[in-house]
Amino acid sequence: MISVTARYFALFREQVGSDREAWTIPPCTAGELFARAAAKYQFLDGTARCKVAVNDELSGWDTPLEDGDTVLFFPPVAGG
Amino acid sequence: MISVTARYFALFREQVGSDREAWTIPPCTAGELFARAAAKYQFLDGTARCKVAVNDELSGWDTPLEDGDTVLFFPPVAGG
Amino acid sequence: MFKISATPIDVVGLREALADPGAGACVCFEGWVRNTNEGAAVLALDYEAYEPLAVKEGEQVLAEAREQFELIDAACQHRVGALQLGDCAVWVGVTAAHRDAAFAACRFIIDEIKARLPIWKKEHYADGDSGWVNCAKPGSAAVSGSS
Amino acid sequence: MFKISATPIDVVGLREALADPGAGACVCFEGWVRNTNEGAAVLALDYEAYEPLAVKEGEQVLAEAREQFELIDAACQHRVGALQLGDCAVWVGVTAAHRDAAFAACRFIIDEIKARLPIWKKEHYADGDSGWVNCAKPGSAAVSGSS
Repeated sequence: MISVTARYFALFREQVGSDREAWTIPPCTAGELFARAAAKYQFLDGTARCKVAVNDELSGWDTPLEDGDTVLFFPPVAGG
Repeated sequence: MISVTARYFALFREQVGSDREAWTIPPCTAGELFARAAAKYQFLDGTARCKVAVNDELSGWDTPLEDGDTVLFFPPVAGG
Repeated sequence: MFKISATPIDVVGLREALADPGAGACVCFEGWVRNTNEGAAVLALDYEAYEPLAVKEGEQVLAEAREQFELIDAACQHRVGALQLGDCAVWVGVTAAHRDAAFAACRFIIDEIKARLPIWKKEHYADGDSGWVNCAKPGSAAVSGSS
Repeated sequence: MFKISATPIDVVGLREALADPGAGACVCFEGWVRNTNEGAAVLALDYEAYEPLAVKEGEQVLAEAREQFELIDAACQHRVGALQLGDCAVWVGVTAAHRDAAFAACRFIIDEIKARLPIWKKEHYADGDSGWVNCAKPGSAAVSGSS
């Protein structure tokens, strides 16, 4: 098992009701953790429209998570 | 014969040494008057690069001049 | 230089800072909060950013613009927080010797800023509803678009 | 609105006058006097306009822009007289609901202004020479270009 911190922004934060959450899970990718969170909180936008950063680096959904990582889940952006 | 006033701008004004000139000439087009002025003052830019206005209206070089017209000769422009 | 600002963007000061004797063209873009989006009357907006990555990615966009176009300078600021109608949400300023590069780079920068930076916009509508732009809305099938 | 100005262009005031609750995008272009042209060091410029026709043609360009693009507003001022390095020679400001139209119209306007208005620019060079941009130079085979 690994322990990681998920951080939620904007709509995701509102749906979760918190801006961060500790997960203890079997080793998995960023995308697999996102799928767990999406199921738990009924996120509607999928990985095609969302982005992920691992430890403040924009990353691919297939990035393997390591113990202690912080994973940022970004819903579809709308700057400008 | 017709009497018209030619007005010169920018480089043309400098070459002529005046910003206007009275011409008394046989009936002709704006382009024909320009050719006379160009020959007299050695204008180097031709009608393809210059513009003409007759009585404050941008006009074609083939516009026939009438007695009393004011003809504005514009060297190549460079606004902006 | 890219900056996230929690206070009104100083568009006058930012433009003045672009002055350069070699610059023949200056193109500035501003995104303003407008009173409608996708047909809905908008009263106000909240902008949220994840600043560490927004700044890193914003600087990266400016660096790419300097690489791709013959620029003298390029800068951008993006506002966060509660904005009212007419407020400037984002400012982009570019200088170059010639206007081709200035226009192209300014357009490139705002397009990339909008597409890539972790910044989100929540609209508050006249009918009391609200929604995050570009996000599928919980309890609805609709996806709101952006301009 | 198009204007020929013998005094410095008030770019701050002109931009503020564009404010509109329906505008989501504002694009401004400024042409500045820069220190080189076609490889020659430039010290200063004189701009000359035939104002009656420059204003008429300038208003026509703005009208064409409003017709061709979905704009909220468009304005332009062009400076005349003796200008120093860094001075703003021309300002174009455009507002629209969306940025596509604002960028395209701003570019259209400055291109047409430069090509069509009876305005001339005399450059004063560091070597003491001077010349009218775009005009064949008496006593020389060279034709100077513009940016």
